[in-house]
Amino acid sequence: ACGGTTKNNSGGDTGGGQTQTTANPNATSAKDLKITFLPKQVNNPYFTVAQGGAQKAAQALGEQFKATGPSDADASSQVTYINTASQQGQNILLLAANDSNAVAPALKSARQQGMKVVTFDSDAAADSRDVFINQATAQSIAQSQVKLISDAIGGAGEIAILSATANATNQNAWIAIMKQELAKPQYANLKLDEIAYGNDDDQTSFQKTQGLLQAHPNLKGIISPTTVGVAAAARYLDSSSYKGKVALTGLGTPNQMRKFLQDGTVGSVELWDPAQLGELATYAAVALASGQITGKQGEKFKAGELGEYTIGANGEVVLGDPVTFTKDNVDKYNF
Amino acid sequence: MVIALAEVSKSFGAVRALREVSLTLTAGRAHALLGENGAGKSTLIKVLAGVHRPDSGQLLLDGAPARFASPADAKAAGVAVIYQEPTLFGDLSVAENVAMGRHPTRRGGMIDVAAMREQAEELFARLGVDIDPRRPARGLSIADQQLVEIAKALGSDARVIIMDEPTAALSGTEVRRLFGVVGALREHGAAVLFVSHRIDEVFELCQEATVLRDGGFVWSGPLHEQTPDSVVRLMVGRDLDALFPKQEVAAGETVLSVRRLTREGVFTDVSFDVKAGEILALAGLVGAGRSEIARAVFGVDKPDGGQVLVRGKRIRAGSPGAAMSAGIGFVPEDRRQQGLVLDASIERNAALASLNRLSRLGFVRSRDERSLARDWAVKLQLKFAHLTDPVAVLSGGNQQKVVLAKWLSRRPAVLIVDEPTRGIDVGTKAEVHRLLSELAAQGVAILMISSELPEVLGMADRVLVVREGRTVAELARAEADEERIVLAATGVAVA
Amino acid sequence: MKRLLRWESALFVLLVLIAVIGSAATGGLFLTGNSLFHLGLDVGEIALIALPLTLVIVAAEIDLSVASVLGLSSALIGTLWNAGWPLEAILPFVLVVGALCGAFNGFLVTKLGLPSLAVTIGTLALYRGLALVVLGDQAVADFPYSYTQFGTAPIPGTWIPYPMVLFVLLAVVFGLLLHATAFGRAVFAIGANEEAARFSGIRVKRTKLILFTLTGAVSSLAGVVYTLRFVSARADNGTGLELAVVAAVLLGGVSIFGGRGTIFGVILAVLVLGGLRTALILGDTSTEVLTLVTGILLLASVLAPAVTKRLTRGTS
Amino acid sequence: MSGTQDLALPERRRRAGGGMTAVRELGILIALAVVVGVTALVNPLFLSGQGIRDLLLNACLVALLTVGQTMVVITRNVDLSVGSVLGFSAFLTGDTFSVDPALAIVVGIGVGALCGLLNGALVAAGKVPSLVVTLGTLYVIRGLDYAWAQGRQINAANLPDGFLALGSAGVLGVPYLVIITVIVLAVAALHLSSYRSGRELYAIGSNPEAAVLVGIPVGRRVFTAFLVSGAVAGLAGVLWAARYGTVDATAGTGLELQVVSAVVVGGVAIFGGSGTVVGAALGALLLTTIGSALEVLHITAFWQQAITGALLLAAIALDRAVALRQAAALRRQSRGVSA
Ligand SMILES: Nc1ncnc2c1ncn2[C@@H]1O[C@H](COP(=O)(O)OP(=O)(O)OP(=O)(O)O)[C@@H](O)[C@H]1O
Ligand SMILES: Nc1ncnc2c1ncn2[C@@H]1O[C@H](COP(=O)(O)OP(=O)(O)OP(=O)(O)O)[C@@H](O)[C@H]1O
Ligand SMILES: [Mg+2]
Ligand SMILES: [Mg+2]
Repeated sequence: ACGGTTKNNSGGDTGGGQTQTTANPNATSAKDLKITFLPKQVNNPYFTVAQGGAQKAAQALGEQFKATGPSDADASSQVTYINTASQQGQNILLLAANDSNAVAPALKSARQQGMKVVTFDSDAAADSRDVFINQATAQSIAQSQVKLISDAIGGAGEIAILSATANATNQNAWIAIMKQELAKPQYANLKLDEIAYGNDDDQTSFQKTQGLLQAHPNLKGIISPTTVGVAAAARYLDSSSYKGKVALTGLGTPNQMRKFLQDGTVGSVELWDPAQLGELATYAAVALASGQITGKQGEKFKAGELGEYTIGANGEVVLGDPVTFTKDNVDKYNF
Repeated sequence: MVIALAEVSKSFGAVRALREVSLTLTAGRAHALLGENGAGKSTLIKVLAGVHRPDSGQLLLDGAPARFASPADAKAAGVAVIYQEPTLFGDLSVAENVAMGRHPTRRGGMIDVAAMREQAEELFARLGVDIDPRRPARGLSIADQQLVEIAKALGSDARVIIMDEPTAALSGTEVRRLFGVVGALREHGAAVLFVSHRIDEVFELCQEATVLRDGGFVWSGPLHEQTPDSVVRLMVGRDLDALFPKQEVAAGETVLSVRRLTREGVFTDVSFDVKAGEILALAGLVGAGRSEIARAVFGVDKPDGGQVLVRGKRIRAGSPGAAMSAGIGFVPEDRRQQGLVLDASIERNAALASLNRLSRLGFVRSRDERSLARDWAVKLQLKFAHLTDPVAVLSGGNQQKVVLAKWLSRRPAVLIVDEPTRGIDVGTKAEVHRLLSELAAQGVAILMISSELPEVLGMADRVLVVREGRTVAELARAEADEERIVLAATGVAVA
Repeated sequence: MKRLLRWESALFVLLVLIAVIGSAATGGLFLTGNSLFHLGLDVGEIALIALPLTLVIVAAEIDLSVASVLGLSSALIGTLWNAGWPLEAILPFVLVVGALCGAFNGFLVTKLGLPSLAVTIGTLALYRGLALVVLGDQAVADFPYSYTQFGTAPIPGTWIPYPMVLFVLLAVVFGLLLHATAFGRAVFAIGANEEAARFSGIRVKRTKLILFTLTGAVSSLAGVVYTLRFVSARADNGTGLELAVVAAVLLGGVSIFGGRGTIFGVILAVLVLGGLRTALILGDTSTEVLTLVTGILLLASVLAPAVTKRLTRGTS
Repeated sequence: MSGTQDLALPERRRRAGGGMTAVRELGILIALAVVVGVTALVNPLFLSGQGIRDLLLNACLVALLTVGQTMVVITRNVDLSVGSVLGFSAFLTGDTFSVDPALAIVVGIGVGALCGLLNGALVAAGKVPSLVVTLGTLYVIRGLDYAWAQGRQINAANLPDGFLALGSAGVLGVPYLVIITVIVLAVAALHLSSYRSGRELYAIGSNPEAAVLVGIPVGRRVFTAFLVSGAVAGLAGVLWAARYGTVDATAGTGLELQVVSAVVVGGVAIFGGSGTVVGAALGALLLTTIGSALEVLHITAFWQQAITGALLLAAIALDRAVALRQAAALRRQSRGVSA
């Protein structure tokens, strides 16, 4: 045959490789490790909070900490920063990946030079990082989001999802499970009309909300499992005649959503504490760098005040269940 | 005295366009500014208009020294100018062009459109022309553009009106109307400065005159002290015949044939032949379509019909490359815009039409490029400092030599020269004429376009007169004289 | 010519300064092989596209659609790969498509006589839109390492990235094309005075058509490099890159009015911008400084000649 | 030059006379009507009160920016820095001056005008090409924005209700945003069509050399055009902050191309001399409406950009074709009549 390199015959040849060592749970925590914190983009308040948590943990452990990153959430813009961290001889990279694949080659070569990579919030290709700190299991997020919207619209009606970018790994995992959830009998009266993508950009999300509402006159509720999206959607509802008629839920920070929760535009949103996410990522990374864990399923490590965590399948660590914010409890939180 | 220049000088790089020229304009009198092409007339006018600031010398307004920092200043001082090249705004309506800078306004400063249109209509009526004030200025014929310019100047109620060859594109009736209007303006106390190459017009309209030659002041005084012949002698500074050393050459076979060439709206059914060793001149008024014919022959414009043949072989229309391969060379009328890449060096310009011959496998052999430029610079007695200097620094005549070098180095069988001596000083002019004459002697077929009748009469073996896009007369050297040509070109007998 | 040389010397001095200060500020990190390798990779696409775009701008035209052609070619790679095409067929195919995109720009500019600024703002949207139509929001990433190593690994035994080899080759080709051939002379003449070029028998339209086509082809080649480098074929790859490329070309001393500029200057400018970026990020300076410096350099590149001209005129 | 000419004139006048731009605007209006009509047939909600409100609101910011851009483009220049100016002004006013909406507007316009002043001074006094200058200031002003923002984001919760109302509330159901845009548009349209300094902008773009000869203060006019463009972008920045409630340092990135596209679709010649602000604003409305319509028609967003691009190309090709036909007709007439 004519042969050539095609999708079907190139196999899993993706290059890179990883050294396997064994964990020593009793090793002491290394000090003065150089930690780089690399969010999706530098001017996203969600990540600013996560950065605060990570920095707190780093100080507690006696490590050096710095944050850097691109000003836009482009797929490719993180690569330079990963390479730079590796050249600077940083020991640890805490990363929320914009594109799980685009960062993979850079991560692999950084790891070959001895850097430990812990992803949080949004994962990179599993073979390119050591551990992924998952904010909550996809299962629990998807289930509770569907339940929240169902409750808000009385269990029947058309709904839509306003997501971030179409290749955001976490979003897609959640959406997939939401679809399974919706197939269950108790949600038989809910109909998912459309999934729109606001690209985690405020203005785009704003206009997509508007588009959704026009395109689906009978829309009853919107789930926006992204902090940027849910805030933009809330603002659009707030300023439009749909306010009070269309329900909205999603993942949102208390500070951004406080106004809308209090004035009734939004009934409830949920989120984990991003500060804890950053904290946990730091503890996991330091444990890795100190040799206490290697990233294998079943290994355990201590995360300060957060307690002890166990590494699950695929090198994933789950932070815990999200908190639901309503107008009654939102004032207790400040992030 | 309204406005005057005292010992004004102005240079453009190496070109000394004006050398200590003085001029005085008086209220109620029309003053003629005379001189050959390139004598400095337009430059002087631009000094009066505030476009150029003199290098030295003084401008006097009502006897007091004044400075025009910009055309706006000159306008404010009551100076209105009709420039040689029309300066219209193609996108704007004719009425607005006439009103530009002094729109009639209503209370609150809003433009009064109706008044603006009426104003234009009234001015056109005074000039006896019928142009729709609402149409855009783009697409007006040269003559109509000139008329709009005149209306513009008339409308400004200026005390000084300067006209740089306003009649060049106009027909007899229009010229007559213009003169009537100028007469009326004079009676109202305006001072008029008038430039024209038509000597009879000058004597008809003006009371006094100033003559320039090569940027220098030659004579100034009341016109009644002069005759047309004496004025021309002042302008030229030498005997006319000596200027045109035309060699008699026996014409050879026909090289260039043009058959029923037509470009819609520009020229129609133009046919002629040029033989080896012959100089055929296209004469006619400015805007008659001569340049357009040359452009179509060379292929920069695509004709709508007809054909061009070289030695009997038809060449592809609309392709300068094809024309060049067939042996045609073309020295265009606008040297700075069409003939040269001003920012590029002398050698680059000289080689620009010969790039194919100078390169091997696409790579230019820069040694050959340089030697081509050097050879022709010597042959044409080019005055230059370095071959790598941009041509922009050369004087007009030397620039024209570079254009000639560019084409002569291709050894063309047919050379088209459009206004080959425009803006060239007298000495160089004679040299260009000698060159053309020599080329003809070597068997080159030459098609020459010139607006200078003496040049046409001195150089041409045959004269073809073009009027409004059609060939209206063909005159052999022996039967060609000024009167016949002007008659054919204007369709009006010279009064 | 003299002025240009002066500008290029200024760029060169700047480059040396960046190298020296960059090394000092980063504890010598800047001039390590590894860092230079990443620098080479980082500037790869901009450097490639800047070459043909230099010729386009010297000819007094502009092409703002280059980054969209890059994106379209990346999207096509992903789609065709998913469709089971072999990469050996995909790569030449997208280069042809890129050339066609460029030729379409050229067609609109030369045959219809439309201004290239407006045309390529239009095709900027059109080609990016087509990229989205072709691949949607997917990202295709399962390319084999035997290919992606060209975008991610250095040439074995050195710190030279493969795309740099491509760039050096093309830089030589475009440098010779612009500065040593009859074609290049024509490009300069067209840019400096299109009418005079036409009156000299230069085939203006054909020349421009070739320039736009070349730009399209090289932009799509940059798309290939980009896709392999990030191992990610996406429709939005390279969004906004056009301004960075134009900035590099202008910073290189190429006149936006045409007729002036050198490939050498543009290469220096690409290195200055890339070096500055690498040094700043290595030194943990925020990107805002880079954005600011890019702008200031651009302003300097146009103001410097204007100011020196005024000064010299004042003295003579 | 005889009696036949007079007979030929009336007809020739009607054909050659102005009205070209009006035709151009009519064309956009028709296109707009078709887009809205077809979409409304499929989904009547598109023409509901809320639907129309959204269409107008979406177009407002771009339309506002086209006003300044048109003035600049008419003079044969271009202002690529508008997106950055908008972003800077949005962050600055949202960050510091949002307490009092009126003060925010004044400060926003002031900041924008300062940026415009920089552009104008460089272009008019430095005599350097505006494309390069404004590409440079695009980066410089964005850099200042980043430096000021320091990674922060302004949320609706940080902004006083009075400020946010500027972006969403209105009088009698007409949003302030629309009112402000219409006022700016009307003032600019009146200035360009009926005031001397406005007409001189057209003259400058139509024939810069002649403009100097006629005594138009070219430098000052061009400078003013950039000043206005900056001020308008500054105003748009304030409104942006009020409308979206969330501002970070990237607000308005890439907006410049959208604005230039709208201006071109709206029939403003990219090389100056012709076009109107109303046409340009309609161009903005058409482009944003097509975006919304595609959404409502369930055409995936992916097509949106491709269609925008194709439309843009069609618009400039059409303009060119009309101009060529007109020129050819005039050429034939002027010769045909006098020959
Ligand atoms: N802007 C300029 N730059 C350089 N040289 C110039 C400029 N303007 C005029 N010249 C030169 O100055 C000299 C005088 O030109 P000018 O236009 O005044 O002549 P003129 O008497 O009006 O001729 P014509 O009868 O052809 O109109 C010429 O040699 C011309 O080439
Ligand atoms: N700039 C222009 N705008 C409009 N029409 C023009 C223009 N230039 C030339 N034409 C048209 O072309 C016709 C022929 O002009 P052309 O330049 O060929 O005349 P010419 O006889 O060579 O005169 P000149 O001495 O000016 O070169 C003019 O009558 C006019 O109708
Ligand atoms: Mg003159
Ligand atoms: Mg002519």
